[in-house]
Amino acid sequence: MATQQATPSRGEILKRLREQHAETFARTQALLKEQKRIEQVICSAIRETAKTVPQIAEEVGMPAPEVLWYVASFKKYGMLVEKGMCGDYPLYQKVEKK
Amino acid sequence: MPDNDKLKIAVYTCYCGGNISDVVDCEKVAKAMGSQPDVVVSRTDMSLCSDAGQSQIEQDIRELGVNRVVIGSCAPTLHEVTFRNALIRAGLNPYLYQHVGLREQDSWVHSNDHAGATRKAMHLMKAGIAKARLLHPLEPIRLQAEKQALVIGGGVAGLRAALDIAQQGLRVVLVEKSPFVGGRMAQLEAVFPTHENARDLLRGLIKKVVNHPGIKIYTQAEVMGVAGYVGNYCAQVIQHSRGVTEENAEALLSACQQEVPDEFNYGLTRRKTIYRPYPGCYPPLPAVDWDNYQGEPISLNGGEPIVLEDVPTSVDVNVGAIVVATGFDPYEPRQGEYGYGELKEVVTLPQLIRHLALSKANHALEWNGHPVRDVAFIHCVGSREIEGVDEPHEDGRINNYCSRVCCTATLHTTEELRQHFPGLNIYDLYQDIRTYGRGHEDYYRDALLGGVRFVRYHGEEHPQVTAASAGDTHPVLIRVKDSLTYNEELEIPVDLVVLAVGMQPRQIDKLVNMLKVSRGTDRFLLEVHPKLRPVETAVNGVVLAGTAQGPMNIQESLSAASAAAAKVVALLGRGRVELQPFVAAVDAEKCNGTGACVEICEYEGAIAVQTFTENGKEVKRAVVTPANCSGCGACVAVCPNHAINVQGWTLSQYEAMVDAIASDIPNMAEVA
Amino acid sequence: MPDIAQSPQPKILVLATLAGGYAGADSTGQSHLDYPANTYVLPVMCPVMFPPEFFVRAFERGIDGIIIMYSGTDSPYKVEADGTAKLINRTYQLMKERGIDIRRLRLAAICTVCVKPFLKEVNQMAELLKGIGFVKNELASRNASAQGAPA
Amino acid sequence: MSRVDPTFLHEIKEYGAVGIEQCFNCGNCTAICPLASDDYPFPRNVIRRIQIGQRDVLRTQLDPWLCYYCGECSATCPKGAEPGETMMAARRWMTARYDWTGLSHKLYTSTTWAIGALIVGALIVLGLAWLLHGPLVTDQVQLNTFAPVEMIHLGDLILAGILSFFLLSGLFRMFVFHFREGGKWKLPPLSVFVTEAWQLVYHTLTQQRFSKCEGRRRWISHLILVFGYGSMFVLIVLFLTWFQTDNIYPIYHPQRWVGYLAALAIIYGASDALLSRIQKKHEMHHYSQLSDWLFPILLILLAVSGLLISAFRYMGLPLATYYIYVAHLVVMMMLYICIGPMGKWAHLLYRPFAVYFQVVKEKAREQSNVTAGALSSAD
Amino acid sequence: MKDLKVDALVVGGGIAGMQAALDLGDQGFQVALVEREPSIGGKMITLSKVFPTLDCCSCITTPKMSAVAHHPNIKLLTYCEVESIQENEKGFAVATVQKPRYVDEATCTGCRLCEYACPITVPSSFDRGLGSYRAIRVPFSTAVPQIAVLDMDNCILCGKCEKACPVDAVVLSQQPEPFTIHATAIILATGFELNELGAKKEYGAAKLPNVIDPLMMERFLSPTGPYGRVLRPGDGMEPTTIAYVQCAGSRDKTLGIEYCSRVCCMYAIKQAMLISGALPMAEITIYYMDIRTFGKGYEQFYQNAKAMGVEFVRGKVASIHEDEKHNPIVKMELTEEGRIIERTHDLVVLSLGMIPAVSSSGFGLVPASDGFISVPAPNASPTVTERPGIFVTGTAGGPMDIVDSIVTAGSAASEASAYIRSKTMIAESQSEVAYA
Repeated sequence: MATQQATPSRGEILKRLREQHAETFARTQALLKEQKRIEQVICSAIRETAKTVPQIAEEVGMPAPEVLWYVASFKKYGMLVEKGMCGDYPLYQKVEKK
Repeated sequence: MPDNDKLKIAVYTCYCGGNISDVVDCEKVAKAMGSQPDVVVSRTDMSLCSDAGQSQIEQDIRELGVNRVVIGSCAPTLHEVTFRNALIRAGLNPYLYQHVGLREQDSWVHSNDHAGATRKAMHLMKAGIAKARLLHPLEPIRLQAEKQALVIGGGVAGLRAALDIAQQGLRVVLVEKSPFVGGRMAQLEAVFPTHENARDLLRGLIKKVVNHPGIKIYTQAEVMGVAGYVGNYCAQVIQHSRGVTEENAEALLSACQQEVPDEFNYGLTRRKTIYRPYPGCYPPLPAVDWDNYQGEPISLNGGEPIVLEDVPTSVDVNVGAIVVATGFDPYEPRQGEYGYGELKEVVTLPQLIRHLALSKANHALEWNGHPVRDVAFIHCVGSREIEGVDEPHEDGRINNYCSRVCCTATLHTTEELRQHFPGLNIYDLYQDIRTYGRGHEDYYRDALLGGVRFVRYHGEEHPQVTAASAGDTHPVLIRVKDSLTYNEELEIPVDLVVLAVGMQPRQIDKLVNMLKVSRGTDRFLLEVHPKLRPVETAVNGVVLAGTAQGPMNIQESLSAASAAAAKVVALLGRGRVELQPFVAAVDAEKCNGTGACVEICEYEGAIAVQTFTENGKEVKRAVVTPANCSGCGACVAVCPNHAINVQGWTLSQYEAMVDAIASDIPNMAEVA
Repeated sequence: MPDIAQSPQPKILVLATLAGGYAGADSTGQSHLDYPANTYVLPVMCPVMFPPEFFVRAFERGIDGIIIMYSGTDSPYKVEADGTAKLINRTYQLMKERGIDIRRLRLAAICTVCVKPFLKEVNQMAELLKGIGFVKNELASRNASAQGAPA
Repeated sequence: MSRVDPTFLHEIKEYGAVGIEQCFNCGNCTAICPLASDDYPFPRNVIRRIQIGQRDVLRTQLDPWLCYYCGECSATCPKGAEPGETMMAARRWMTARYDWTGLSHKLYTSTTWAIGALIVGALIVLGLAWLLHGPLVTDQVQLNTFAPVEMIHLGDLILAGILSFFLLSGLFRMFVFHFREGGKWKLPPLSVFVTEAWQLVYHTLTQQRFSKCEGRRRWISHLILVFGYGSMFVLIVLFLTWFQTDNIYPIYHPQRWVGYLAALAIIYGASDALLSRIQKKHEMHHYSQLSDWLFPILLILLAVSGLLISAFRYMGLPLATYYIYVAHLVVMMMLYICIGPMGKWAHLLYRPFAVYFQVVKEKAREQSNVTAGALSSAD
Repeated sequence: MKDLKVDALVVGGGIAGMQAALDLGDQGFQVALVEREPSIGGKMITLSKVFPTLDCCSCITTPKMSAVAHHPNIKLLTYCEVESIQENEKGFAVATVQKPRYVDEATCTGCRLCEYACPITVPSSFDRGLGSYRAIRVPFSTAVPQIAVLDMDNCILCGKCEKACPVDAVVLSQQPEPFTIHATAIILATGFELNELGAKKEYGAAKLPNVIDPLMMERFLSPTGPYGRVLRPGDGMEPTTIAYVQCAGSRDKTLGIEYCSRVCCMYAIKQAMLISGALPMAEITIYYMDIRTFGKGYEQFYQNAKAMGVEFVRGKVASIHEDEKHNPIVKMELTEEGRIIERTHDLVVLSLGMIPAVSSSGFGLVPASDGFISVPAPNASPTVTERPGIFVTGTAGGPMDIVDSIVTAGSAASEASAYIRSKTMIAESQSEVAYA
């Protein structure tokens, strides 16, 4: 970019970004931790048997809408698959990484 | 020549976002097609027409050296052009492409037969591949285009389209059937939602059109014939005489004695056969109504009676594109429909609007010389008709469409009434109030506020309009089951019933046949696709403006007209057009000049037998002039030597497709 | 060799004009109305391009019924209405000569929005073919009788 | 089949309906109403009858009385049609229908008449007081000498009799309108009237339906007012001789605290109503008619003047006691004349009876259903 | 450095903006199309299928997106925000900011390896929060341009995307880059937003998990939707009874919106038909006051839906609450019968109306009483605003459907081209005078 005097180093860039986004930074880091934890509990809940969202919610003690959001996300990124239906509810099971 | 290259066919089966894949097992189709000879790649895609999908095709052409592309997706009308353009971007001739319709003609019509639909998809795709093997590169026919457009219809849409085209530097010929421009809008008074006077608005537009040097207006004129194709249409315009001159106009006007019902006032008044529909009309010069003036002598200032004569003149205009802005007719209720034609107290909304304009000076609303205290409006007359409930019209049709403008127009009229005649009781009998547009809901609110009583009927049970018995307080009674009052039957005594009649397309059968444009089930002119190409017709170079296409209000007609103008300018602005290369082509090696093709051809200058000297020998051979050939293929069937074919649609391609459909798919057993 | 068992139903070929039948078939699709899946619609510009031999060849290859859906007098081609009628007559002649049931070929005027007529034509042909069966059987029995019959 | 009549809407507007013509019959008001039911789908039922001019239909209905005007309908109306105000106006109109003298109509629709009636009432009382009062003992308070309790009691009874006559005749008309259709009686069995009579008392005392409305505070405030007013009414009409006395009882004597409590209840209830009308905080208080103002104001004046009588008496101010006593009577007369059986006061009787009729009809239908069920099962 | 000079600037890359740009570009004008999101496509690209043809929506939109991206006369500027508009004698100088993508547009191939590597999952605005994507992502599968964008608000600078990118396209040093677009005419195609789910407190105030907005349903019905099927967001159940509450965000004085949003009737009917296709056992009820199917082919569409068994019930829903299983309960009066019903459904869709997406005051225009851009002479020039040289198309000028948006785009393009031509002619004649 012509307006910039000298190309800043990577360290300077990261420092500037951390300062600029200080507020969201802390929140996002906490979020990442929480997401990792939830990923673990949900995935372990459906490792052996396929379960519906209400079943998972009950097992992991989370509100069903939130569980559904995670399930949808895991499905999108190939971490779990639909395994038929249980009544009106689709069943989800963890995909083991090869 | 790619013919000599090894065939490398790429086949794509599109999911169409589920439209196809919900019924057809696209993966199986793709797999089966992958094993067809010459196919180098067979893929599926969620949505092939997306940028990513198109990039995939381009990538395959570039990286795999694909030289034929077959795509199974939606109807070719939607995306054939899209995919041909992708081929062009990848450097391949766009006509080395075969489109297979798997949506409208497979998944959407066999939703109960998934196996059958999948099997059919395989056969159709196989046929597509079979044709693709026989495709050759083609070049579009490039022609000079006339930088002039023909606008048919001088109503608000036609005027606006003409102005917008002319403002972009193109010339325009505007043809109006009646002696005056302005169309239906001139018959209105105040218009919603701005309360401006319709004729004032119109006058502003007409002034711009008339003053534009690029626009030539023919009134009392009709398009009698159209020949040619996009960019080079030749239209024959017949113009009738005006019958009067600047000098004798006023004298003739006052001397004319013969009177006929005035269609400008929907028959409420009479006018002379030499007339001017309203003050300030354009052209200002009166005109002779040749349909009604049958040569009756007129004596001027007590002088010798003279007889006026119509001497029509014919003009041929060369235009690159045609805008159809023929407008609408208000629905004419049947004799006895809601008492229309039987009870003198039943009128249509357009009639009432004219009546109000004629009687504005009065303090009380009168009809037929009687004061009107109670008036009822009935919506959806001639619209939203239901098969099995409503009697079909003479030609067997049912107007099952909504006419879009009548709700707001009715409520707007009730407002006019309330303002002029405060004591009036107004009833409004409706099915659904459709004040959809910007500011339209305000009319509903104001009507409610102003005390209009709304009564809701069902389309299955129309209100009954009857004459009241003698001695009743009112001349007419309406009986209606009111769904707002728990379906109780109500009796409404009124002095006047106003029918909010819908819109109908004009009788333009001749024009429709001439232009080869299509009509929808509602008989309005049909666009190619309501979203992709909403103002274009299937005929290249013919576009639609205004209510010829469907019910619209003034604002919407203006928008549509401007949009149509934009299409015309885009088409003709560069002064050249491209035509599809699907015309007859002669195989020089097989042709020996029998002339059978020339004999059967109906298109002037399309084909001729010429003599060539080749290797010292004189040979006769047919020669095609592509710009004049329609590609009908009549010559193909009669050629004894099979020496002529329509490019891109050859007989051998059809034979290959038939064989593909008749034969079986190797691993098809999996499907069933 | 094609296996009849794999094609459970007779095949119907529809040659439909872009300005008429093909658009009509698309309209039918847009209305999501079902018809038998053994119907294959091929777009044509104008049916006058086909010589009668084309149809006979198609029957011989195993197409059991053909419907030409043209635009009739509404066609953009001057020759379509009359030309197609003549073509059909000549083809019927040829079919009779070859012993093919002429009901296997039909001509219908279908407009761009002729959804109901389109369905009627297809269903009628499907019904007919249920009754008269595969063209292969018909041709086979004719050949058999032709061979068996005294010259 | 009924013939539409566009004039009814204008008529009901004279009774204070606002915004009713805005209604496009979406049914929001009826669905949001905690008291509406399938048989009584108000407010829209009432609005629609008025819009199309079905006077005769509305006259027979109970719907207006079943509404306690919580204001939810007006607060949520998508058109701002103020359904609650229409219900209020409909109640006024109904009261005027029940009143056969035509006076109610005049009092509701004409301010001149309303104020005239107030003045006439005051003049009658003043005139009677001037003519009939006893000696003015000034050295000590002798109210029963100034206004002999037997005479006042007699007056009370006469007034109560007149009021009851008008009120009961109104009630009778209500009964006839409701249970007679097309010249034929459509009466539930008498036994049901009898067995359900307790409901009348119950609803009068508890105003239980009111509690279904959003915001119990209004119900309680209204209940306090009803109790205060009811007990005062009973004291004055039946036990005046015990209540109006020159004896000074100790503070714990029921004669004293019953009177104080009742007066305070009236003041509290009426002030609450009045304040709400002034503040216009709730939907139901956006619009007020003369009668809506007069009723709480007169009630407060009544209670305050009553309290003042006893205060002056205890303070030993004879003349002040006598004058305020006359004033008290004036207020009472104004109350009964202006908003008595021909006005807002009448809802005291009509509303509980409407609830009672509703219950009776429901019970009767239940019984006939049971019978029908029994019959059909017997088949 | 990015400053550019064009004949027309189109603000907003939804269907109306794209069509206006195409119509101008096809006529030979130089056009800049500015979109504030990372991809063009607007609301339309999030839809499943479109009425009344039931065409797959992306099949209509993506080719237009593609055409815009490939058009020789159109300069596409995504992820840019218009800051201010200055008028000068030549036209308008529009201050614009290119927001940092933190990804180099020229090098990114849209391979998505960064997205797969990113550890942070965030609610996807494309799926109206019900689906998810990563802090760095290609916004959606058919996005144009197919370029990743890093959402710095949800980034922890872990560097995984940088490592994963095969072409080193992640550029963390990017900063907002202001530039100026000089344009003779401006077309505003800034579109609409849906009214808020919690706008009417009687309808659960956005607190009921199984009461959703119609754009959420569009995503459920789309094959690329968050669940890949229709499930209710409360607990992932496949709903069997579904209700549509019409006029949930329009025609209601208590919301301050008295206008009709024009599209809700048709989209509700369309969704009902699509749901019947996806869930054949589903019972669908549409609660309405007036069915407004006024467009070409719309009334027939409505009648088809009725014939298919979609139930139409007249009356305004007064309130929605839920039972202990979070099933929404709808309370309304059957106005044709005078009965009050409370009906439990598995899922309720609030047919929310349209509100303007941006305030028109930012463009120096006075908003109309409905908040949309005002058009002073609708019956003479339906796409001309009060400020000469500024035109409006699509839902920026009031609620309308896709067909009407496309038609007004053509109209705005026509008006703008006439304006540009007249302006240029004046400029030319002036320069001639100066030359002489």
